[in-house]
Amino acid sequence: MPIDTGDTAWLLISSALVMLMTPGLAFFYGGMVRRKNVLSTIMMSFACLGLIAILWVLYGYSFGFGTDHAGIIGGFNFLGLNNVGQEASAVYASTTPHLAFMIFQMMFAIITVALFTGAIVERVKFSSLLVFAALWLTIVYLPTAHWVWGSGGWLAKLGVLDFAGGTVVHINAGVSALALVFLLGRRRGFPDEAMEPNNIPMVVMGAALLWFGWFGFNAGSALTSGGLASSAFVATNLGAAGAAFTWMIISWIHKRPTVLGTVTGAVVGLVAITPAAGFVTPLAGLAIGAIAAVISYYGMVLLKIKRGVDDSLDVFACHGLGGIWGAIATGIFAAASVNSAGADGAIFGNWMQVAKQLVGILSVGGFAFVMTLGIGKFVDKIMGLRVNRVEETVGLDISQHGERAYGGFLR
Amino acid sequence: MPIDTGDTAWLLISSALVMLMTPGLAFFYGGMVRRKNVLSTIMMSFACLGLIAILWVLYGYSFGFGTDHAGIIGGFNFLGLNNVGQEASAVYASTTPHLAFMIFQMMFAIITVALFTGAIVERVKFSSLLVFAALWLTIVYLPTAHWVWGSGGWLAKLGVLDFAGGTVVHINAGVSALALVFLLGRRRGFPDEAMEPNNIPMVVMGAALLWFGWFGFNAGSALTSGGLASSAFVATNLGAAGAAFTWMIISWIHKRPTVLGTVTGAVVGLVAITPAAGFVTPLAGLAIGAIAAVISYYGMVLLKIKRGVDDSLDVFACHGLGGIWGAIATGIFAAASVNSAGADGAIFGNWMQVAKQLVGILSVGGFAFVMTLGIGKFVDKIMGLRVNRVEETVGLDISQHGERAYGGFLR
Amino acid sequence: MPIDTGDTAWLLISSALVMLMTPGLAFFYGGMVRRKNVLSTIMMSFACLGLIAILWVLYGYSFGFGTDHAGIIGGFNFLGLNNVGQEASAVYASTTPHLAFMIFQMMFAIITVALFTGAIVERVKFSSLLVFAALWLTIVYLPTAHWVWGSGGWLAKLGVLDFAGGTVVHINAGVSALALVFLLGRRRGFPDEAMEPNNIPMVVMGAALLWFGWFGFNAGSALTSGGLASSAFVATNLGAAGAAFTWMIISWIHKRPTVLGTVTGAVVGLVAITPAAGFVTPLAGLAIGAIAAVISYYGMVLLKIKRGVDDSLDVFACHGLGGIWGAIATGIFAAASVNSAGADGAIFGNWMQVAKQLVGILSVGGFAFVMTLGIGKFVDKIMGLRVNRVEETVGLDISQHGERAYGGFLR
Amino acid sequence: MKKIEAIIREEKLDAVKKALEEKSYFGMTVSEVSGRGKQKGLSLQWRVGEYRVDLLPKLKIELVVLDEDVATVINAIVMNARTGEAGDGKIFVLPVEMAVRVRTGDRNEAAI
Amino acid sequence: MKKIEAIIREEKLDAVKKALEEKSYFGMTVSEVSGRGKQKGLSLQWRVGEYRVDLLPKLKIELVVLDEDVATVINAIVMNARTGEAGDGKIFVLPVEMAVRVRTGDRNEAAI
Amino acid sequence: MKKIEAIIREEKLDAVKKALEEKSYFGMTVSEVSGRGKQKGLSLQWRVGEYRVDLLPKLKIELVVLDEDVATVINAIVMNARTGEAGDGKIFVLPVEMAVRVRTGDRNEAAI
Ligand SMILES: Nc1ncnc2c1ncn2[C@@H]1O[C@H](COP(=O)(O)OP(=O)(O)O)[C@@H](O)[C@H]1O
Ligand SMILES: Nc1ncnc2c1ncn2[C@@H]1O[C@H](COP(=O)(O)OP(=O)(O)O)[C@@H](O)[C@H]1O
Ligand SMILES: Nc1ncnc2c1ncn2[C@@H]1O[C@H](COP(=O)(O)OP(=O)(O)O)[C@@H](O)[C@H]1O
Repeated sequence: MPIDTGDTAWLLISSALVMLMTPGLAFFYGGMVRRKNVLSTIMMSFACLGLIAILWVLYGYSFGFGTDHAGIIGGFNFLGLNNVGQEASAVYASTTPHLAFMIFQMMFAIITVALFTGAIVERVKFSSLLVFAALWLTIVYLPTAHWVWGSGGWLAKLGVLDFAGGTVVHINAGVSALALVFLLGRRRGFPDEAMEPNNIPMVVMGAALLWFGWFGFNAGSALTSGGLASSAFVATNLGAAGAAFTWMIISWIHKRPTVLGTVTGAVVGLVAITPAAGFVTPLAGLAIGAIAAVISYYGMVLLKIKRGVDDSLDVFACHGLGGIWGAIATGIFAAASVNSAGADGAIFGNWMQVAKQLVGILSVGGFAFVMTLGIGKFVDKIMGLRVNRVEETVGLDISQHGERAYGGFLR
Repeated sequence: MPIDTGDTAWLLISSALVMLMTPGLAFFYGGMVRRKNVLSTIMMSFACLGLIAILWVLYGYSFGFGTDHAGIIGGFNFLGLNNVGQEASAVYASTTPHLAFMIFQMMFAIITVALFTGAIVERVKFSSLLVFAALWLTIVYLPTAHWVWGSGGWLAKLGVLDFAGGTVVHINAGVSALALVFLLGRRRGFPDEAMEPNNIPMVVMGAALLWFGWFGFNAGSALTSGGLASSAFVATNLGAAGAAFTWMIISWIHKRPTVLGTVTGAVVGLVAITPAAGFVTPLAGLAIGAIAAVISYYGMVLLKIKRGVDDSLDVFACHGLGGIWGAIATGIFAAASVNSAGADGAIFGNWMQVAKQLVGILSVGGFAFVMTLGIGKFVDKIMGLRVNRVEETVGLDISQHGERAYGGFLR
Repeated sequence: MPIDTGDTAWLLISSALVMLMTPGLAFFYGGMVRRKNVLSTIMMSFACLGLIAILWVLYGYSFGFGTDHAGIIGGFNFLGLNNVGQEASAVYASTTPHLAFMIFQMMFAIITVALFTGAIVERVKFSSLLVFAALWLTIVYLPTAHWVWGSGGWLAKLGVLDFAGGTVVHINAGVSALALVFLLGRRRGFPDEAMEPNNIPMVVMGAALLWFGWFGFNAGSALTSGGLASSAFVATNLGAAGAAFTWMIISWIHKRPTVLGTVTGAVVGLVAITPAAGFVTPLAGLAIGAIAAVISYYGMVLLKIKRGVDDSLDVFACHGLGGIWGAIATGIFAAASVNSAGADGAIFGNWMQVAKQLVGILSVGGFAFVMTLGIGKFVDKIMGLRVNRVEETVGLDISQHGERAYGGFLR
Repeated sequence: MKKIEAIIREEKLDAVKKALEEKSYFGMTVSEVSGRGKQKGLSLQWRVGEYRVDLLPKLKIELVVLDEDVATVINAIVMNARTGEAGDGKIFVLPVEMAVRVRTGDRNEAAI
Repeated sequence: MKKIEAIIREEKLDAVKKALEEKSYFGMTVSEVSGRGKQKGLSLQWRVGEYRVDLLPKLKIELVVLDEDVATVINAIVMNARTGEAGDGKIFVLPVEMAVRVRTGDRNEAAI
Repeated sequence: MKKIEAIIREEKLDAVKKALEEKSYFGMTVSEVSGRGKQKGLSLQWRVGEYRVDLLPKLKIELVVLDEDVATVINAIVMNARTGEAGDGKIFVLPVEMAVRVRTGDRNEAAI
């Protein structure tokens, strides 16, 4: 098929939007930590824009999307962007240049890595994080992306539905975050000290850029510009709106409608609608988002407050639980009438789809958890995952990056 | 007509751009209030992204754009997005999915509500604001949007021109803002205390996002990608540039060229060009913007300084006056050669168009003013529109939302 | 050729993206100065959005892109947007409205002027800067843009390649910045006082918006949506990623991997890939970016630390050196297989292309340097380029704009 | 000479300033501080759950005055900074042995 | 009465607060300051090159107490703010001639 | 011992620091304050219209020194913080009864 200019415009701008999500995440996370760790938190995301992009073109895209090997992993045919050109790919998006599809996928890999850093901010050693990130991309992300999205991937063939990365991006990141928390342990002072967010407007700015960019993430995943992209776009917005509103109300019931809770809700809704966006009716998005907020809220209460697990920025509760719910919800609400490449879900009587989704969740989630523990232990052994006591007390901005966020006469 | 991928890409990205305007507005407003009210001001906009989106898909779109009833209001045929699908609508944008048109319109409704909150920040009760917003959307926005843009709306049939919402969005919001100020009264301390903006860079960030998003707002309103969108795009930019520059000069004549004034000018120019963008030549946009800055500047002097009306963030002077001037200017400068769906304006001898525009201004503005007073009085009676004295003194961030913007060891 | 909706959508959104780069730059620069000069630094960029836009439609576009005169300058045929309409231009982008091409070019002119202000922040007089900017646009930018991009421009005819403005934008701005530094001299206190950046998160936000907008800058310069735009898009991202990563490593070798260095690297990489983006393979972009970081880093050490040249925000080292390297690199890495409108470069045996690039660099760079000195001297004579001692000490926010960035009870 | 250090509520600054001005005490130095005492702290919210902040924002006014002015100044502050609720603040009086005006080198009475 | 001014490390605030609380000294005023002394400064980085910052962030605690409480308070602070490295801070004791509670006008012992 | 509190212009901090350093007074504590006095305030602009700010940014330097050093220190500050225009600031000298070094528990002379 010839390249379509409209589809390409949509895929390119979507790639730019997804790129913007990573700095968005940097601010979303950066505003929530303590002042002494703002820059280091931002840097964990920003560095991915460099590191992961480079690995992606060297071998990442090839192992993820190259010629299939046993449904498990891609091949060597796209190494160094070999055979990835201005014409459409033979197997992926058929109306846009292969390069456009490749870079759209690159942006997903970048933000997935950036996502899990939120669990271990304020204590992880920067050098070790980079090494871990490179290994994690290679050993966890590339295979699982291939399973679900690669041509010939075993979960794809099984019929697991993941429109824009609920499983590949969010479950992967969320579960790995939890494994990392077990490896690194709590921040000094947690939970006795009130670790107050240093800058909530910065968190809101980050959430706004995430929401904005997520239109590219989800509606861009249609890979064409038209009815499907529009439907996914609407579902995405309703997922965010429904969850933001729900979280606001829950937090109000407990005490007051917080801004931090509302924007967190928005992000959780966006997470949950991600796998479903192009398979469900827009209105189902509203329900998926609203329910996601309830699940994440109480998951967070359980994990952080009841169990004292210091998943610092709640990556598992937001992305892990949100992603798992989204994957199940896709199995429930999917409608073949929305997307003929999809399937009917449980509400149309096809309970099998839920079962398939569970296979996706368990295989990807289980794999990510085990592998993260392994890679993390390895990195810990060779170079140490955590900064020392003094570095943590002084703050990572100064100890890891030799900088402080706000200069001036005095502070 | 079949769906056009280029037109759809343009309409979707425009919807995303308009979505981004609401957080943009949150920062534009949030930077101008006092530190103790930053979050509450931001939240007034952000909450609309949740609340209004939900109401819009449930019944808003249907009442605004559903089957016409006597030119006054839409119907029930689009309730819950019924009949709003991936194909083009029968009567609206014919080359893009109906869902895309629906969500583009949703973003307009959201920001219109967010706009008027600027008049009553630092004192309005959050719960009451939400109730008021829901009622206002239903009773004021949906009918007036139908009058002007709905298929069969009486102002549309009359030939009133409003390309992207000068009347529906800005006059509506500006006039309602003024009515709300009359209901709520001044902030404690106004005008004796210097209520210094807490963060002008944040205001600039907001203005930048607004300007950026406004390309979607105005050029997206062409609903197609091509000559008309390009012309509207250029006119939009010139409106902003002309007004920013003019405001800077006026403020310089009075004393110094302020940043706050320049970005305010940009926004005022964008307001004024909104109804005209797709009906006038790009160069006319420059004139419309420049004149808008003069009108708004002196309107602000008159209202705020001379009369002591505490329209806190000058919503009436910016959006009300800017919108009224823009609507009249559309009647003056419109050129059928730019847009055959438009008309020739007064400069081409058609003074009738100005008269029609005045009908639009007076009917929508009058309706909005009276209804806002009514709804506002009602909400005040049942739950009180204003926080109490202590809550206002402590600040709305803590009293309404249980949060403070900037945490740290101490402050 | 008829207007293509996909190409137009891409060109319009690219124009919006490039527009956003100017506020992006405002924050990138604003975060690096001292607190007392934040607003004035932001204003230098923001004011260009007003001033340059107006001059551009009045005569700028016409002199740059109007009918050629001897390869040196355009003509009068596009004055006041005369003959610039909704149809495609006869000589420029043939599938999009002429107005779209015109405004895309406008955004380039705006940011070029904004770029050089970084060299003279914290001491330049605002009124003089505006006068200088208007003269510089007219005398330096319009001719050189015509040479390289104008139909019939002598450098274009010679075969100099500049895909998106390495020469016209970055060398022009970088070299002019250096000339301005010679005219204005150092800031009071430089280099003895540690002039600490006041807000590094603001710098990161600026860099993020620049990176995001640069997709429009470079991939938009394809003027169509398809293979070429996709290839330029990928090369752009790799240039940024390669340089960000390299700068991070260099700064690590010297001491620690700084955030400020990493985002500076990203911008330098974007600068260097600009002239090459649509002429080289994506992977070459990675090399171009990585080498650019090395050149800029050590250029900065040499200029600022060794020689004590107070190019305050390193405009020459970033944009001048980055642009020169990018222009040469285009001559080295260009591949006709990527873009048939381009040429093969030195790696394909065509060393002539490097020679041509050098002609471009020297003629534009030399012209800009000499003219800037001349215009600068003139402006200095009639109105003084620099604020007085007290104004500089108090800070430009208060002395030039009558404002301070952060208000509150006290500070 | 005495130094009067008054810790007051932020929102009372304007009233106190005005009152002192009327009695022609114009010079003063103000800073942002955080304090705790009888006034109970704030309970703020995170995404989920709450945390307490017991150091609340206050302003500290420092004024150096002649011995005979101490009573008047204290009175003016007390009258104008009071709300009657816990947290209104404290005034402390400290001895000052010397004052110098940097601009002129003037000492003591002449300096303040 | 005495005013105790303690300059301590930021991260020791919680421990000091808790220790004073246990001895029922609850009222205090805290502010952000920057200090230098024996502790060597920081070397921070620009895009290229480094610069030194010799004023480091500290917190200042101010407590007005009765004369007989001075020793206890000093002791509590010293015990809890110490790390043993240069930069732990100082405590200064200044005489206070009068204290007033703004809310009630109470003086001296009754005020603090 | 005495505590010297100097309120100076922000831009004079470096000069004062350097001058004190040369006379080997290195330890000090600095904080951001706002002050008013003879210096007239600022007139700032809103979107339209102006407002006055009469509390201007200053820095407060606090140094505790031995009695015999007071004159030298005051002199160094006065010489280096002066511009000759209203707003240069003040120096106040207060008695200090005790000083303690947190790190070691050293008292008085040994502590500062
Ligand atoms: N012993 C003390 N020493 C220094 N400052 C104190 C002391 N007690 C209270 N303060 C300051 O005074 C403020 C008000 O005190 P508080 O006890 O809350 O109210 P009130 O004075 O009305 O009883 C506190 O926030 C704190 O800043
Ligand atoms: N002479 C002084 N006067 C006032 N404050 C001082 C003085 N000396 C030190 N300080 C304050 O005490 C802090 C700690 O002092 P420093 O000499 O670094 O450590 P230590 O007390 O452990 O020897 C400094 O950062 C400064 O705020
Ligand atoms: N009586 C006072 N008590 C405390 N601080 C004062 C007093 N008078 C002035 N100041 C402080 O000194 C600063 C400079 O005083 P000002 O009268 O403006 O200048 P000058 O000392 O040169 O006459 C003020 O900004 C304020 O911080």
